[in-house]
Amino acid sequence: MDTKKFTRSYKLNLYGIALLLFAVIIFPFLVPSNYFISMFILIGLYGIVCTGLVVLMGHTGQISLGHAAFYGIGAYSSAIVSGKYDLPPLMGVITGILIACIVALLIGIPSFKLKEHYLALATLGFGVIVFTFLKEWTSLTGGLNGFFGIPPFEVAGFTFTNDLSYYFIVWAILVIGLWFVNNLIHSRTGRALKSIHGSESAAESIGINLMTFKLKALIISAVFASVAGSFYAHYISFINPQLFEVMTSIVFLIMVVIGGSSSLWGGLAGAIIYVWLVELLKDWVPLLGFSTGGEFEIVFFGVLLVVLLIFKPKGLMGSWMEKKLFLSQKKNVQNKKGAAL
Amino acid sequence: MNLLEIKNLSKDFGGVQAVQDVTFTIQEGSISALIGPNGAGKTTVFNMITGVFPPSNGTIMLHSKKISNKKPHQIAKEGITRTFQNLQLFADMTVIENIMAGMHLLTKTGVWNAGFRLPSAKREEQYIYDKSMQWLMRLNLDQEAYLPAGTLSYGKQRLVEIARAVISHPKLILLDEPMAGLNHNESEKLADLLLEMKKEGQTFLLVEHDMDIVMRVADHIVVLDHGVKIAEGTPDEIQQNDTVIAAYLGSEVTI
Amino acid sequence: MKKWVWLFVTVLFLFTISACSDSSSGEGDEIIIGGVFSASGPAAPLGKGEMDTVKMLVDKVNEDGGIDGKKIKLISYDDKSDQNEAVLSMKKLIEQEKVHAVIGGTISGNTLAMIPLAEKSEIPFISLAASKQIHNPDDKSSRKWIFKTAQGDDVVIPKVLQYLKDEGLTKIAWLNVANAYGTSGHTEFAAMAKDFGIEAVVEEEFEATVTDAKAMLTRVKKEKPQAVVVWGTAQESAVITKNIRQIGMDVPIINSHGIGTKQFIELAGAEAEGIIFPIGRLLVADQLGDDDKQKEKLLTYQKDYEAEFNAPPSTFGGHSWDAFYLLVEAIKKADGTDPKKVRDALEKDNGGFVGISGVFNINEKDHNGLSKDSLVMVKIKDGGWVINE
Amino acid sequence: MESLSQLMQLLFSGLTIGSIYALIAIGFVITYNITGVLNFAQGEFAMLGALLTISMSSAGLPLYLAVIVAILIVMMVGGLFERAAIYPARKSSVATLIIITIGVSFVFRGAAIFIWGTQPHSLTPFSGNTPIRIFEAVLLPQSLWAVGISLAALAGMYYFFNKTYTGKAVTACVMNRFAAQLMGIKPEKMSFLSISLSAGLGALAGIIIAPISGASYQMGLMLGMKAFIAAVIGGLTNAPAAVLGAFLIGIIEAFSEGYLSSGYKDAVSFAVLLLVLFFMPNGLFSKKSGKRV
Repeated sequence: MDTKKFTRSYKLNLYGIALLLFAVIIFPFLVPSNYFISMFILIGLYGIVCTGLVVLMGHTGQISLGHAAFYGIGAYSSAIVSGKYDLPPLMGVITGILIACIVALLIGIPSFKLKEHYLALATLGFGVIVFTFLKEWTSLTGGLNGFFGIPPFEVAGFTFTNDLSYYFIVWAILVIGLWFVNNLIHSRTGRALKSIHGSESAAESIGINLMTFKLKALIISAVFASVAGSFYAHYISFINPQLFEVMTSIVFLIMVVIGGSSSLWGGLAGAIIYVWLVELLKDWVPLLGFSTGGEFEIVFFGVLLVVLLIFKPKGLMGSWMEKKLFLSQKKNVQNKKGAAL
Repeated sequence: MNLLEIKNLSKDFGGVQAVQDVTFTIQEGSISALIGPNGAGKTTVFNMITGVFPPSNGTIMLHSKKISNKKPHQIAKEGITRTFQNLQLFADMTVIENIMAGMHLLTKTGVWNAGFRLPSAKREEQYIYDKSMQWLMRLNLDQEAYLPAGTLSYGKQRLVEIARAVISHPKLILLDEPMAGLNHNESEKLADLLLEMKKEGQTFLLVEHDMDIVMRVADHIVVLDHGVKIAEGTPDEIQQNDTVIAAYLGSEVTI
Repeated sequence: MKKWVWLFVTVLFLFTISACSDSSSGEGDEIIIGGVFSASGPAAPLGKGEMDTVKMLVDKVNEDGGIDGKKIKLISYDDKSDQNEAVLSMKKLIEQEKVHAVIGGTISGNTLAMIPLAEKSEIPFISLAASKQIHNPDDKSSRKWIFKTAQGDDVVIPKVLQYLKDEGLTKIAWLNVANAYGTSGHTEFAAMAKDFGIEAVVEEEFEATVTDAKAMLTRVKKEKPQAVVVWGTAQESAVITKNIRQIGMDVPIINSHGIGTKQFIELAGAEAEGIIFPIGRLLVADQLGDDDKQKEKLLTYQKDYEAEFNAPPSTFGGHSWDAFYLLVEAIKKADGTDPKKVRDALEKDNGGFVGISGVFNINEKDHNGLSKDSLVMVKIKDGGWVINE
Repeated sequence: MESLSQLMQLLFSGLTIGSIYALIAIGFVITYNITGVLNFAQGEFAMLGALLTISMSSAGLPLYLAVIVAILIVMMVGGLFERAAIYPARKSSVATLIIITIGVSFVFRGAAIFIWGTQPHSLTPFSGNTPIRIFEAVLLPQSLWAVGISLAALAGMYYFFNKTYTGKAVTACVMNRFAAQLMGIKPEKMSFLSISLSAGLGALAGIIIAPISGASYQMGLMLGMKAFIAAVIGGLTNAPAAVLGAFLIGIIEAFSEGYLSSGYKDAVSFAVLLLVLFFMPNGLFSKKSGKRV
């Protein structure tokens, strides 16, 4: 018996990642304007956060309404380490990762005793508390006045000054992240995470320590968010606590849910759809005859969101992947049975 | 040799005595059955053995090592796995993934090795896959290996659940009403399978209502009623035990 | 597999298409001005008026034949008070719409996030937000292309402190809203109070969403200040102001320039009576003496705006009036839209420009050019505003 | 004396705001127990109620009539929301349902900007503005209204759920959905009823607070969040406990504002939420166990 069929979804994802890599490389040559590059830097950053969230939400089944906090921890770690203390930016990124891990442990241990709605509320509360820290610890963060003058990212003597360099590093990280998650979900750890989602009592009965594996998922997603935050800070060079408010966590959740949390691609798809939709509404709403768009964009966005989720409750990629894999395999079985007869 | 020793096991839920002073042992390589009318406390005993909740009193020893008060995943590590009365498959995972997940305790690839797909992780993945596939073929489920487990028939799901419990070479497998929901034919086949695995040295403890099957497969039977052990012995002994008959008659079920 | 290819191709294709179709500009007979305003979101009460003002003025200038025969094309975006939206909008304006200059940045945070883009692309950018960091940053980073038409706290706070000093109110209570507006006011206040001999006997913060601050105010009351300074915008300041009177404090209350709207008077009701605050002359244009340089422009703006939108203009709209006409003047003087020339004209040739917010004296050292004389202290009396000087 | 008056003042402030949270929190509890949905749009009902009342009363309608009409309209909006968004998605995952309610709150907020603009609006107090002084502390008539109405609403709810047939049907649905179905009660109908009822309560809360703090399109979010905390602290399954939780949160906020700093007010409320979730996951006032962990 060979493993060809078993590794099918793994391979499919690998092809997808390779294709994505190709697209990432040729994309800058196709677009006429730098604006798209910067838009895709943001998409890439959101994609990193959401890919991490997919591990936590889609695979492990644990909801988080506080991921902006980890994003913020990464951003402020980089800002403070490289902007305030003039240390190498790479150290800022690493500091962010370390702090995110520690904070994830601290919040995860008590929170993961809770489920569903209560977990959602606990993570929401955690987000508000981290936000308050960023806001009130003015000597370190600059408080609500914001933190500006964050130097560009720099590694091994190369300074990231223009959009294109950020575009490449952000998408490189995203591609590596997708590859990492794809490896992970097709492994012992990934199966352990998925089994927690499937049935906690059954997972325990085969020796899976629920707390340990939930924490692993949270830490992975926290690290992803923190790294994205660090690069956001270096790219924009100005941050303020309001960027990491509850609303940002909700936006991440929206991306993951519309993208489809059960698929590897859900996070990235959600990020693309979200940013794209907001962009399109900005262009389209005025065409419908409304002068200042803001409020209409919000209304349209809300309506689209609700309609989308009513018809595709598992998100776009979720429904699609399910259909694709399930149908093709059912066909296989039928073919074989037919052959046997 | 004694595999599992249960001594003076009791459990009360806020004053309600669910299990009282139950003592019995399980021999290695045997099939034992825990029977009794509804509400006799069988599932409570199961839950105490598997660590779902701790006993109020008494001890559980596995190979003379105390395992009471451990958590479910620690109990699994000690070598006791189980199936559930109401199937607990990972419905969204494929059949083979379900069984592969059962190998959790035999393998050790962590996040780092898995995430970067280091050679050790690859090797282990191949090992897990091969072994799981062997089981699927043995159970005649290899055709369905790549279907989501939730789409299988009830009987097949039951088999997958048992395969998931058995694949990690546990010392003891607890089966909670394995025959529930199966038709006569399926039950007989499953009974054959259990006997076959017993021959290979596997120990089982099952809770079961289908007395024909129990009498056929069990070497040793423990009867509970209202949380108290009322009889213990071979199938023949139990069938002739007056107390057991009375208890079952009282609940209008005949053996 | 096929579907993957499809998906990516489609995505790429659609983006490329919309990119091409959008960048249809670049004809030389148009002056393209970009705008980024917070017309929705928390800063909307400020940004809406700014956006409307610029739109109105562009139409007006175009009706009069444009600048030297060239029509102005305004491309304005609503950043929804969100920093990322602001950055993307700025990017879009510069990279895709190829604007010649940008007006906007309703709030300081968004402006600060957009500044590096303007600096890098060398596009003149006139901000409407208040922070001192916009034109005169602590870290001395370049602000060559950045101008600002709002009075910063470095201008407003001295005005308030001067007033307090003149009135002999030296022991005061300082209360500010817990957001960028409030805290930057506080920073400036803390830095300058001593120079005017003013001491804050108690300093407190309140949330922008405050509904009842009597709890915090009892603590303020205990310190027996001679006056209370409340630094916030209309809604929260109204709550605080009402609460101060309700708990029986009768000392003078000085508010910030953030309350210069009728809403404040409505919200605070009877308690608004007697409140004093610094503000641009727009609010009291009709009370100005005929010798006032600004009077005529103020009244015209008021009349035009009311005719167009059926509501009185705000001082925030005034900032964008100033930004727009400063830019128009600069383009006229630069004889075209070459960014470098426009920038130089903004910096050098706009001395003594009379605008809505005040008389601007922009120069190489000061890209704002407003002094505290651009403000007047105004008192709320009988539900209206009167000059208190 | 002074510290006593401060204490009283803090207590008054806490009770006033607590009573607002209480009304919204009851709505949460009703919605959560009957539909299983954690409704993030709950606070928006308060906003709609307040702004509608302001519009109608400034159009010349007597206040009491404006209040009633506003509540009825919001109840209809709530019912519509249930039919259009909650009912079709009732079988989705927790995250999906949360996002749907968030999507709806976007719609409400956007619509509010469209209708009322972004400026804050004001409503005159129900009965004058002359403060009552007790031990040097100040109590406004509107605060009395707030506490009184929320207690009256609670009493009304109690009567409804325990004495009327429809109310009992709703209660039955909460206790055992399946059994209720067997008895001929339609859970779908109850879901509709409960959400429009919660919407009405939310609207009432918004109307009461409008004279105190003014009303604007963005007032719903924070009110909703705080009411959330209150409901969870109370136990989410029990309306009277949620009301107690609401008063507790109101008082904790007032005290942390009065003795600490108002910058930490929100963080303190959420910290209390976390402590309760971690250490008393069934709520401060609940005896039932096992449902949350």
